[in-house]
Amino acid sequence: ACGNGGGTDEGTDNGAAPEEGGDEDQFTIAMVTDTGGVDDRSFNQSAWEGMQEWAEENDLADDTVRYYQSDTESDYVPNLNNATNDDHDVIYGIGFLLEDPIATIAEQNPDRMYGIVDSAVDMDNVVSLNFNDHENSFLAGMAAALTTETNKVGFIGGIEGPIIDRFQTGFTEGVAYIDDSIDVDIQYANSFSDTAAGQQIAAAMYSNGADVIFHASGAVGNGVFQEARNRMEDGSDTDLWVIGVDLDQEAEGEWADGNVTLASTVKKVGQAIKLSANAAKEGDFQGGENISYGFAEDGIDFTRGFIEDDAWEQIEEAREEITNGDREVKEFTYTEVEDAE
Amino acid sequence: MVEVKTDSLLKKLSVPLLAVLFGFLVGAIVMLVFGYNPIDAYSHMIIDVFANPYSIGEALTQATLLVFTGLAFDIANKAGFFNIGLSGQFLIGWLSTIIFALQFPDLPRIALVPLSLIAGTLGGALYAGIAGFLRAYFGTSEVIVTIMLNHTILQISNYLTNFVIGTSSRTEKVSENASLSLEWLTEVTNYSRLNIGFFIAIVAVVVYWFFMKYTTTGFEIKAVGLNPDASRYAGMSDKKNIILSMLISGGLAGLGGAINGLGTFGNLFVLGALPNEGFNGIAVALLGLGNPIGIVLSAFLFGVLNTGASFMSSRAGVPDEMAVIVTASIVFFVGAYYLVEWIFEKIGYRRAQGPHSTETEGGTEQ
Amino acid sequence: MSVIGILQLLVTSSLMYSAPLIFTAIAGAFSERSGVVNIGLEGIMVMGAFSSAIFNIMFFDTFGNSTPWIAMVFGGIVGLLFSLLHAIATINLRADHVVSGTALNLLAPGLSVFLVRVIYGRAQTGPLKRSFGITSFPILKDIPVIGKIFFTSVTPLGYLGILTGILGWFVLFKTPFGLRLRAVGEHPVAAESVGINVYMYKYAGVLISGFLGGVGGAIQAQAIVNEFGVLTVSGQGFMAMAAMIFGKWNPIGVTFAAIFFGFAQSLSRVGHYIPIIQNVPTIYLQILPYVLTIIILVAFLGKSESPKALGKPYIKSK
Amino acid sequence: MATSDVVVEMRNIVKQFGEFKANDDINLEVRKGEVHALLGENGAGKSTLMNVLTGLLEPTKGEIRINGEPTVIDSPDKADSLGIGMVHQHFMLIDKFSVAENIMLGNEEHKMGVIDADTTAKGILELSERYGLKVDPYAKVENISVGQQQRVEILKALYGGADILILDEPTAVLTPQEIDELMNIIRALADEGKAIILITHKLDEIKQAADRCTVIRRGKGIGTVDVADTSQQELADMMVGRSVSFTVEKGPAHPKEVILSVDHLVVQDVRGLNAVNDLSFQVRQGEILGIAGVDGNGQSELIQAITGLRNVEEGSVKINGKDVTNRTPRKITESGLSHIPEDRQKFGLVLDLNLEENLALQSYYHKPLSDNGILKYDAFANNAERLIEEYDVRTQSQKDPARSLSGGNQQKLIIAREVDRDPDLLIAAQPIRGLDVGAIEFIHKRLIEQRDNNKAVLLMSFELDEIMDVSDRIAVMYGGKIVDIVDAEKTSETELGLLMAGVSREEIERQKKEKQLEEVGNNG
Ligand SMILES: Nc1ncnc2c1ncn2[C@@H]1O[C@H](COP(=O)(O)OP(=O)(O)OP(=O)(O)O)[C@@H](O)[C@H]1O
Ligand SMILES: Nc1ncnc2c1ncn2[C@@H]1O[C@H](COP(=O)(O)OP(=O)(O)OP(=O)(O)O)[C@@H](O)[C@H]1O
Ligand SMILES: [Mg+2]
Ligand SMILES: [Mg+2]
Repeated sequence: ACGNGGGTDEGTDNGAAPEEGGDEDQFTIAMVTDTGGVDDRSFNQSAWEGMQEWAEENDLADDTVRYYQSDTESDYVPNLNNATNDDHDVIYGIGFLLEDPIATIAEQNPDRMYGIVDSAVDMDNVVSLNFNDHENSFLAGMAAALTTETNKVGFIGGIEGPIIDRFQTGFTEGVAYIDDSIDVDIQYANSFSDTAAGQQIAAAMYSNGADVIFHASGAVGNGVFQEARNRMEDGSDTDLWVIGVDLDQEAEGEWADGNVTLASTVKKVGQAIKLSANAAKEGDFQGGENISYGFAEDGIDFTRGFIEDDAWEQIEEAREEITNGDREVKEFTYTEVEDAE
Repeated sequence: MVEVKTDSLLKKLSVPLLAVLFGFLVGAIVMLVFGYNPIDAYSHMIIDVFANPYSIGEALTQATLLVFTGLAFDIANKAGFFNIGLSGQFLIGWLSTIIFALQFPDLPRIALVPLSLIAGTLGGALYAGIAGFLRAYFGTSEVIVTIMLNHTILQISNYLTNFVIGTSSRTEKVSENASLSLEWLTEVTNYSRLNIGFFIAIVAVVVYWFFMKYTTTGFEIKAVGLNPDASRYAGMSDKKNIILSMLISGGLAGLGGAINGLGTFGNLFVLGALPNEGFNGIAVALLGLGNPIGIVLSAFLFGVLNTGASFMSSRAGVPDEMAVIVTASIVFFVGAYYLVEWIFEKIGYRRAQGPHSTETEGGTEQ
Repeated sequence: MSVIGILQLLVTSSLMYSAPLIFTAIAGAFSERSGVVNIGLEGIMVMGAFSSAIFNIMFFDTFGNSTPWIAMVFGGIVGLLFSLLHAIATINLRADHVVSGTALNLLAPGLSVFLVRVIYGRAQTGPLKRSFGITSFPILKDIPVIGKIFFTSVTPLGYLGILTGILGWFVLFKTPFGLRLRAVGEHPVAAESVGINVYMYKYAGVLISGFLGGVGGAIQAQAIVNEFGVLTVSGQGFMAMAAMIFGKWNPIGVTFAAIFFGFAQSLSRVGHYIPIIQNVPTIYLQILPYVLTIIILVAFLGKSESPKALGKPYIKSK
Repeated sequence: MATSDVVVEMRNIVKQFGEFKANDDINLEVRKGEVHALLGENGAGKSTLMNVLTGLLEPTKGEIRINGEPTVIDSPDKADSLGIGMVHQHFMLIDKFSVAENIMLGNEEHKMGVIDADTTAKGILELSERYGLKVDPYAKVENISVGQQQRVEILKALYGGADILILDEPTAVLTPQEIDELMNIIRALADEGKAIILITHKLDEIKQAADRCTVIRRGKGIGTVDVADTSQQELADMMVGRSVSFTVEKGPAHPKEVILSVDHLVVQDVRGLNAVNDLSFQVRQGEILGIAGVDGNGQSELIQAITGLRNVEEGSVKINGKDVTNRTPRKITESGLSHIPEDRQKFGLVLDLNLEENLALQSYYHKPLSDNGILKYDAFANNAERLIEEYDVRTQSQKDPARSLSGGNQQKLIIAREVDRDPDLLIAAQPIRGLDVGAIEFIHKRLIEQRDNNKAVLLMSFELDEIMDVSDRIAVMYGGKIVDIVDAEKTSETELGLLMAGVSREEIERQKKEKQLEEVGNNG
């Protein structure tokens, strides 16, 4: 597996143009995960699956793609460095937590190509891949509003910040678009991993009358699904739902007599990486660009799940409008907040 | 006399050395059971680290931090405390340093670096001091208090990072003037994050060794840890020594955190869990058998294994958790030192008093 | 939300969160009452969580809806086997209890995630096939007010934990076995002198601890997290240790301490729905459980008296 | 006597710890119905021999016969089933357990797996009635006096049905009255047909209670003698292997300036009760003031208060005229006090530090042992070498931990450290507890030497002999107060005993007069 020579003789190879980087002219790409790991059932996993597909589609050997697992935050920089020394042509950092590390490495290796997912690094040798989560969340909001019977829905975010705010604003807009009298209960778990927090917050939301919860909270969401399933199995009076995030989370919602996953917003990180890797392979590396993937670019998706027919129709319609540019979903940015103050 | 000494020195060394050997053996057995090639894995894990100045630098960077938390655990341990709050003290050190450095970005480097490090050290010291104070004056278990303080600081640090001193889950980078990096060191190690902290660690080890061995205060801390009643009788203040040792312990952990903040990252971000350096520091101190040199060596070993773990997984295909299995086994065998003694006995060494034998020894009477 | 609604929420949520803690804290009490410090609880929980998760996934087809319960027992057994390492090290090999416990805490996540990778090729098991759910107790749930608060949509595990606490207290303080176990932790030489096999009772203490700790981990995995990964247990074992000291090594006290932690933790998560504390900034609620524990400890409990021979190796001289 | 009367026979017992032979070919033969004393210096191997007999230790060589049958005793359980019970030198009691729980431990009465404390308590009360060993079965051991704990230990053995009862230095911690009681109980048990093995250093006890005596010296059996035919001097010489002097030789005291002055002192015990209650006295240069009293009358608290280890509630303590009330132990030590603490392992030594370090424990922080906060290990070594030599501390190496020393040698270590500091005031609490005659002689000599060097000495002891032999004046404590201070030359054991029991001076005088009158009447 260590065919690409290791990083020991990096000095000799380093001067070469990026396109000639790999051994035997093999074009290879690699990714460095964030602490969620490559199998996080979220964007790390999506990115890795995309990379594997890319290898397959281009008839390349398995070892042309590789991931570097980060167990802690301290691993980001060394992993990026090892990936650089291992002479991969494009190296992607997955998740906004890798923004600073990518910037550091990209600065030390101006001749090499890097990518960052879910964040932006304004450097000539870095391509930034972002997703219009707000568009997707808008549809989630619509779905929630169209499904709720209690006129109360919930949103559980991981940690407050621009990324999750995008989900939150998209979602509330989507709800309001259908019916602005519907209550949106917004809570943050202050974590992306504390499942118990997810469960307890979901319990409170459901107890308080919400019947659909959209979570944008990583593994915290496991607790949300858990609570919904528990309540359904115990014979809840109302149907309870969860809207999944990043990947199709239908499997998480299964219980003895049904499924609580109403739908999922999907972020096609793999797709974005495929496109970007192909461009780089063709010599058109989009360094310095910040590319937003929305419905128009086929970078995101919304699953149908268990959404009722007429609701789905309305959602489809809105999706169409967004794709065509007829409808613009407000994107939350911190500049707005600052302006407002 | 001299003979007895060398005999026990050999024995002392044999414990950690054999523990390391057994630890690797256990790892190898597990790998064989699951169909991996241990020789291939170990050669990537160890040799690859040394084959590359960058990874040597990274291993040393990690070792630097572990030296601090290892010493921190050790001094509390000698004074009779189980400081399980190293992670929290490490984190508050990191936090305070970053806050300070962000607050005064324009101070000249010669002032900003030491002042920021002092801020971190003080942060850690005072935080651990809470546990020391409560123990000294109220008899409150330092184990519970430090566990609680760990969780508290994790929440506070994440909150501050998110909403007060930073946005979007992290703070800004500190200014150039607060950087711990040394150009030549960075260059020699191919852009590794090895920094001035490394030299601070060396100084800390020497000072620590001298302090514990040759100062009256070090003697007091040791005596209080071994028998607080007798120490009080002998005029030592148990309260003072309890608090002092926790202050020093927290200060060392905090300094480690500060160096991590300024040297490794240059900022602070939201953490999903407490920093590993705290818990690993316990293991480092234990493997080092409470000896400063031992702590340095075991910190280095841990640094190498941690750094090498990623080579093992990416180049030999063995899950990097193998490195953890090896270190855990090493710690286990250090604990089970009697196994080593037993082996010595079998191969004909004279039995000597074990380092941990205590008054509960059956049938022994004074 | 109505007052009853809020109370119900607090009760169910506290019981859910405290269930793993109760078992693990009682586990700690058994080990330490026999004189063996067990900071390895975290590691034991990890092994229990890991093995129950694997069992849950592999044997759901065989055992159906009773899978989580059987997996819980399996988790306990694996916890027991794992604690055997601690027993051998501390009892026979005279290891420092903290060193050995630390080794367990390091080993468990390494070994379990390693095995998960070997089995599943990834670091997490993925969702379990069947988790413990919640139940409404027949008859009890119809008691006015109380039924709604305590017996509707609540985890049976919390109550099982409380029962275990009472049982644990009974065993430790009312049976010859418990008397001997405590004697061994207080004064092993005295115990030996009246013919008690000190090693055997220490083994019993540690292994019971392993079993209960494994059960605690299994509950964490199957009732709360619904999968196994390196973060499944994250720190609960240490919280359990705190509960054990807080509860003064008495299974009933320890149970209350664990429920208190669960309660304080819930308060921080559902506080937004409780009118009086609604406007308290989240951060205060988040650190509340921890700070409150320290305050209570200082103000009301003072010095905890641990078993006298706790942590001291007992060497039988022959 | 017929051999069938021999219940215990230990033949050629050797017990080796590593290279060291703690028992080297010892023979012991105990008969039914006799009190058999086992005599030997500290470290002679008495406890070891008994631990072999009770199955706690496995003999390296030798044979044991119980009731004539060769027997292997490989566990305390086995000993128990053979009817061998032992009261250990260091009590084997669990502080936090009740008396009943301690006694039943290992033999629990239970109903369907639940401990039946009441049945046990009844059994205990029956036994205690029969042998006059009064205890409250429900009291916690930590709350009862040492004397009562001793009874619990004996009851424990009897409750287990012991016919062969071993008592390892049972009187070391008892008051004279308690010792008398115990000796009567021991005789009563023997008369009932039990075999008693009594380990002690106290020759008068042997004379008082024992039938025969086996002497051990440095692990070797010296011989067995009939007590009635052997004098105390002969016993002592056998034990030590040379001629020892019993009488403490001392000239008259020449008291001068007041060194220690205690005024209206009030001190509380752990439970917050006044253990020392409005108490005053003075100690002068050149005298030894003894504090006599039954254990638990505030002596320990008094000494802890004077030495700064316990808080003073009211009143004052002055040393050399300087008020040291509630000062730190160090401040008090520095004003000229040395203290040989009652509990040597808890307060006197850090058992895991080596001898050099223990000898430096009080003076490590100033010259020559340290300089400006920096320790001088050379000075540590020289200091230790000198003191070990001078005070005859027996050890393999001065780098060994204090733990490795025998009890007597641990005590010598403390005395060396404390006396060497040449204090104006030396406080010695129970300095000879558990020590053999040789060691006692040595320590008493040192105390008197101090006095003769014009120092003040405060001696606290529960042993009347010691108090009477060594002190110049004797203060008797009862109920936290000093009931009287008497001249050691002029008082009698009876008088002290009455004072210790709380009988007032007036009452004693009255009794004396009555007696005299009676005698006069009788004569006349
Ligand atoms: N477990 C042991 N290991 C090593 N040496 C031991 C052990 N037990 C006792 N010894 C040594 O054996 C010797 C005899 O000890 P023992 O306790 O039998 O003496 P003793 O006659 O009871 O003395 P004392 O009057 O002080 O109680 C001592 O030198 C002691 O240090
Ligand atoms: N009826 C019972 N129910 C539950 N546990 C029991 C019961 N009887 C005994 N035990 C357990 O078995 C252990 C051994 O019991 P038992 O009292 O018979 O042994 P022992 O005390 O060694 O023997 P002996 O009574 O001959 O001294 C006890 O500690 C107790 O915990
Ligand atoms: Mg003895
Ligand atoms: Mg029985």
